[in-house]
Amino acid sequence: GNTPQNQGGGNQSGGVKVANDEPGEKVVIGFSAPAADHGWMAAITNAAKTEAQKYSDVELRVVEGTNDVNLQISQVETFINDKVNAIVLLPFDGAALTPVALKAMKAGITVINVDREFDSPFAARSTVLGDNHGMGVSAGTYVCERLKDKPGSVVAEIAGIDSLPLTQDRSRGFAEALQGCGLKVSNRVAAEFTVESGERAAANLLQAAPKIDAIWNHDDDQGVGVTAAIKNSGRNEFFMVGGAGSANVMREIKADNGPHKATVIYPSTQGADGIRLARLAVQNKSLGDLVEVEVPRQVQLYAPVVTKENVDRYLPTAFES
Amino acid sequence: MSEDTAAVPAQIKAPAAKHSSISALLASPAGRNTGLVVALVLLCLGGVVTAGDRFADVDNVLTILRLAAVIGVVSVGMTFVITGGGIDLSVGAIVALSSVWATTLATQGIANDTHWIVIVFTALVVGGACGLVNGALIAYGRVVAFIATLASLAAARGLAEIISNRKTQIVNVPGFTAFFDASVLGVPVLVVIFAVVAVAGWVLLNRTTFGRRTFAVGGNPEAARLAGIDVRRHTVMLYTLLGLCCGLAAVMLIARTTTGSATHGGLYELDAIAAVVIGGTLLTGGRGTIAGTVFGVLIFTTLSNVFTLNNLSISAQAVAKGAIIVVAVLLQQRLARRSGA
Amino acid sequence: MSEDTAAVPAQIKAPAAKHSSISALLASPAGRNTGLVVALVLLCLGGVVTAGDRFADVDNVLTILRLAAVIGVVSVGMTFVITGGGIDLSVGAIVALSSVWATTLATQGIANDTHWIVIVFTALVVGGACGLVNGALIAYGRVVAFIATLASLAAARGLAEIISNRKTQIVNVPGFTAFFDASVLGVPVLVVIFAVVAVAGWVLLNRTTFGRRTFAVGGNPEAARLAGIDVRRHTVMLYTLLGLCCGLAAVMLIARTTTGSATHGGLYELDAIAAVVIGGTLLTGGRGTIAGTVFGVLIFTTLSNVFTLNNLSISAQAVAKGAIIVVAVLLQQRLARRSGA
Amino acid sequence: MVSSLLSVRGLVKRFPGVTALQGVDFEVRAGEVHCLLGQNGAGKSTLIKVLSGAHRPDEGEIRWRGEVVEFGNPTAAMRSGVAAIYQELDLVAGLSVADNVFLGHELSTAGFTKRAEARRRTRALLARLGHPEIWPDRDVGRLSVAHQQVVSMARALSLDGQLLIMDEPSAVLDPDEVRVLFGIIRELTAQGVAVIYISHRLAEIREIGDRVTVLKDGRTVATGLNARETKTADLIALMTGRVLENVFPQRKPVDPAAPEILKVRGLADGARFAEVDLTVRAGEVVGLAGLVGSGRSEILETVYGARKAAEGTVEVDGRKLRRGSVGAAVRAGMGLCPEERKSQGLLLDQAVFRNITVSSMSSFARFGFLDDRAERARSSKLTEALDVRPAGVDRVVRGLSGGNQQKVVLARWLLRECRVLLLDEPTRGVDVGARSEIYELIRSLADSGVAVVVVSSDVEEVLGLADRVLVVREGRVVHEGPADEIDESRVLDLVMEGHAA
Ligand SMILES: Nc1ncnc2c1ncn2[C@@H]1O[C@H](COP(=O)(O)OP(=O)(O)OP(=O)(O)O)[C@@H](O)[C@H]1O
Ligand SMILES: Nc1ncnc2c1ncn2[C@@H]1O[C@H](COP(=O)(O)OP(=O)(O)OP(=O)(O)O)[C@@H](O)[C@H]1O
Ligand SMILES: [Mg+2]
Ligand SMILES: [Mg+2]
Repeated sequence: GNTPQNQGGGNQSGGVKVANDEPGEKVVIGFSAPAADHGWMAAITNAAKTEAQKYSDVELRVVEGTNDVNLQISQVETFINDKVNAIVLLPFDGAALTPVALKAMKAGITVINVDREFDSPFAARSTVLGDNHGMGVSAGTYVCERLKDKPGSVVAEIAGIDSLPLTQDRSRGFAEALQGCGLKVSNRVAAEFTVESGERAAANLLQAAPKIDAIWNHDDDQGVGVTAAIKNSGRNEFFMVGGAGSANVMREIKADNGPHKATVIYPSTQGADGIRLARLAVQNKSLGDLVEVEVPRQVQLYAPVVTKENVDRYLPTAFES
Repeated sequence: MSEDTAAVPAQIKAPAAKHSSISALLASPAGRNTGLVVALVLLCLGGVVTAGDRFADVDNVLTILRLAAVIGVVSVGMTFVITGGGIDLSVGAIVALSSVWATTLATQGIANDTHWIVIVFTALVVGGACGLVNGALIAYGRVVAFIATLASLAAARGLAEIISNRKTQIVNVPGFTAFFDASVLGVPVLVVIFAVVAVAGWVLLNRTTFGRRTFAVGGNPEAARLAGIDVRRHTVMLYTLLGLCCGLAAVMLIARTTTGSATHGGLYELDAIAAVVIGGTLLTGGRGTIAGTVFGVLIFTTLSNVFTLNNLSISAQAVAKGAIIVVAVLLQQRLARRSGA
Repeated sequence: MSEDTAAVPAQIKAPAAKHSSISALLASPAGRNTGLVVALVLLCLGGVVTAGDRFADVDNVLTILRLAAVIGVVSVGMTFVITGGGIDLSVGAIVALSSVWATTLATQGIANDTHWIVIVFTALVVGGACGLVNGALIAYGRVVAFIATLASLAAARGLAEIISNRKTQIVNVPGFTAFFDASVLGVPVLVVIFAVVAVAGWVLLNRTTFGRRTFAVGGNPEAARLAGIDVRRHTVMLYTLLGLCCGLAAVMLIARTTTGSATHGGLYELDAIAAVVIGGTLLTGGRGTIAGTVFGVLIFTTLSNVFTLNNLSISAQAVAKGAIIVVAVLLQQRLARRSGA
Repeated sequence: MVSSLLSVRGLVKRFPGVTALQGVDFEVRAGEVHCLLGQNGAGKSTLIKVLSGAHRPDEGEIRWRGEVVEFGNPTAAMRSGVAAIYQELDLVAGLSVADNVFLGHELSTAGFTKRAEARRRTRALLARLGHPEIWPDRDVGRLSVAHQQVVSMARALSLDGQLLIMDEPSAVLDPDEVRVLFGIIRELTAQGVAVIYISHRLAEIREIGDRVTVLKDGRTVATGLNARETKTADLIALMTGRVLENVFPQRKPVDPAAPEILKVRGLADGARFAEVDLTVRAGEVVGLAGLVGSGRSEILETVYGARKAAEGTVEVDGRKLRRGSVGAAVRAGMGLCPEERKSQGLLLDQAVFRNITVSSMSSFARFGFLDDRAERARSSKLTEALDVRPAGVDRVVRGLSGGNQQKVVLARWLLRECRVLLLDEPTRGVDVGARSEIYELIRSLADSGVAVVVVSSDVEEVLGLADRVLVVREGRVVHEGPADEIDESRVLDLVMEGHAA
């Protein structure tokens, strides 16, 4: 049936005609996310806003993105005071926002948790998760496929913000998958999800490893910078796998004219999905393609590998970074 | 004029400045903050006009105060350091390190076996120790404060990441959360702590020899030295005090989030310094006001709150924030100048 | 114990008594940076020992220099502002805004129709204009530099986000990238630009009336004013100069990353100020050195390079970085004191 | 036999590049006023700082009541009973008067300051010093320099020391304030307190001093001289190593047809002064006499454009200057030596030559590029001519003694060859030798056609130096006339009129 990407893409409502899109009772949704200091995060917020605009019965309140958990907690508190119907929350740190999410739930507000998971099952009505670990696994599996005949290959990794748990998950998945074919990460650097930091990290990485066979870069935003650094160095002995799945990288994969041969999607439509789920949950509707009459507790999005072969399928929902 | 044994009459007074009652009021301690008060009132008016009851609600006010509490405690400590002629960029990192250290499994284990106060104690000790190191580097190692604390920033965050293994540490000490989640006469404990720290800070700065010496050390270190003040020891004490405030802020943040994490306190240094400076404390030292700092913190947090209530575009908020900061400062200056300050 | 610390300011130089040729060398302009040179050499030794040829490689050295180039240009400009007694927290935001404005579809369209220099020109104008606003706010509006530029930081980043709609803008102007990707005698154009800016900055600061005024304005603004210098106009010029440097840095960043983005230049303010201060420029103004700044930038970039070559974890890097900064500063101070400075 | 309270033997203090003290011996008895004399840079202030624990001596011994002591820090000295008033005022702007008086030895219980008590004691001390009008809660930074000096004295008195050291306390005081000070000194010495008194004014030393020690180049050249009976010529010869006669240079009659270079009409700043008319011809020196706080500095600063005038005009060579613009004044050929050279005049951490050329940089520049060799050469000539010591134009100004710093500021305007020179207290803190050099200089400038305005609280100086005198009282010019038609007591009468007790 419908993959989550298609469902959340927003540019098509799927082939199934459902009553879900009919206007229902008015739903006020508060949306809070970390600072939009990189393209993927910006895309999350943008997608959420676009999604909300499609529904005449949704009023979306978006607050300043912040990486200060203290401020984010207070934003949620404000939503609670405001008695919104639902809160779509992409916490900077899932555990840190759990208490306030619990408070919101206790106040009868539908909380939809996006991307970074709370540590209490009671803190959210429903959770939309990317699969960070799975993303690493997918990337590692792809690398393994291409390098399985070349033992001793040099695999490098350019991680995102290293202090975030999600980065840890991605790296762990990547390492596990590589282990499966007897490879390991020989050089690892971390950037900050921004173009500039990607360029900086990659420039140094390319010096650290004179010969590389494959690079996995966690984030396509910083990937723009990584590509620039690679171009600068004139190196082309390796292939590169991206992460998150930006439209830029997909176009590059399609044209097959750069180091990117694949990217692993980390759907930037999670925010939009969150909005939809929130609306449905508040209006007591069910999820279209499921038999279940309630909105499910958890939706984990799939992290597929995009290659030249299947890129056309994913390009339309990719985010422009 | 030398050998003037010549009979010279006694008192010559220069024309005294005329004080109207208004300018007297403006020159009073409360008056010195008129600009800030006006800015805050304008902001609240803005809040009421745009968000009506949603802004003026008691719950909303408490939300603002709870948000202000953590950064407020740090800012009060920062007021001392800046008044004493220093600066500390490592406050955020110290908060993070304290929060992580106080929530390790080991610490929590001890806390569970004995009393939750162990967590508070650990955070304060870690914060105080970091402050002590900063102070010693600056006073005895003679490293410029900016650089010394920049180095501490990097080191403390790194250490916090290593200790926590970059994982968020969840607190499971029932007494701890229960205590800090409580309210005293309807006022959340966190807000009470902030109020106590602010009042204690005011007394310490304005009513004790420690406070007097802080002004002297910041205003004219050479004169302070000649007056017999041990400038270096005092400097160490100032940074240690700020470290303790950071430890306390870490406790409050742990209570608020039920977690310790190496990512806590991000960019607190800028927030705290901004609040202190907008409050009227001189970055060059020698002049500082706790009341101003509290107003500074409230202005920034109220701003966030009003923005949150109003659903403005995020980027537009940033632009507006910049403009509002400038207007607040200009207002404060004009009014302060009028008051003859 | 006491008097050589506080009573005698470290900066009093008395060239009269030349003890030995070594101390004479140490007291020379190059010698004043001995500590920094030693720190850098030690770092490079560390690099060679741990990473061998991978470090000593020409390509690697060029990589370090390329990385240093962008932040280096900003730091040179920052040296002027700090020497002139100011501070600018908005540099990163100005870089971001310039990079975004210079790479909008409109600008790129014009550039494609006419000449790629339009991009450079736009970035410089935007950067210069931001600097002008900062300078005017500070000099004529009399807003404290820290607060004024903090406000600009928020506003400029917000504006950059609005203009770019928070998307990364990719540059498709062939002449532009071709020019900046080229090399001159094996040295990348970006590095050449950095070198030119550093040399021009040195000449401007040390050999011109503008530089001399900068020292005067930073050292004692009141005395400078009474000596006939237009302190406010000069202040505006200093910030504008820094704004232009930010514009240039934006161009270099666009060339390096082939993009303009509102996320560019994150935390440049801290990096640049750190490089300037570690280089020996006084945060209080009145003393500044371009050579020191360049060394400061090189120390920081070499540090990350060595760390990366050694595959160190980011957290360990942070801790080590903190320690190395302190050691470098202490070294510099001890050697500077020995040189009778 | 009077007991020796403090005795000093072979004291040496080195600074990087300078040996400020190279063997100082002297002895102070309880109950005496011991005067220290010496040229600028002789080492007087350095000696004081060593005695009060602010500097550590490199060699030599200090005996306090017969026992060898080491004052490692100011607190140790204060505990022994040594209190000092430093030449560079050691007050903290931003703190109140009372806070400053008790800084470091605060009145407190359990760390909490006893503010009422401190205020009361401060008021008592200030009253004793003849200044009951200074409000103990006032910010010291807002007081006039004279009042700050009074606060410094109150501070020293509050320490209840056995030895009170005063480094040029009278430099910023009015005649009557000096008298009050002397009264207090006599009171103290009567109680057995010893006073070390430093001043460049020999007349003061004659009046208050018991014995004199003369320092030259960091050495004691004479000690234990009788303060009243030693001949002035002898003292000057000991200090300077040469014989000085006529202190004030010969005046040349001003050509009545000389062009009026500076013309001020109806100047007022809206607060401190009003209706000031002032005309200075080429070659003329005009003196402004008045009490501290009478508004003379404000008048000069307003003429110079450093303060904005509310009313009136300033013309140089017939061209009206833009109000409130120093740049315009400097371009028109005006120069100002401000009253407080440290905070207003000098770039303390920069080389002498940079301080000298700062106002005439463009004449050393081509397309904005400076020729610093020429700068050094021209500056060297000037500093040699003015005998700035120690020599060396690359020396940082902060290390120079007060008098030499003043010469550096003067050199700045000499270099610029200005048309109008405004001098605010040009000889404050300047020694006798240098003072006559500065007088010479001012006169020769006038002779070369410069219009000079001198503000001084030293009436003798105004009368001796100026061709014409304006007496200022409370912001008004109350008298104007040739200097040789008025005498000192008449000026004092004018100045004090309406204040007579
Ligand atoms: N902190 C210092 N660093 C370097 N040199 C100094 C310092 N303090 C004083 N000196 C030098 O020591 C010498 C003595 O200076 P001092 O201030 O004691 O003179 P003084 O006799 O008090 O002169 P004046 O009458 O002008 O006050 C001078 O040559 C001065 O340049
Ligand atoms: N009695 C006073 N009370 C308060 N402030 C005073 C008093 N006298 C002077 N001041 C301040 O001190 C500064 C110097 O005063 P002013 O310039 O009027 O003195 P002056 O006539 O130049 O005397 P001198 O230059 O001899 O000190 C001014 O800023 C003035 O406001
Ligand atoms: Mg002296
Ligand atoms: Mg005066």
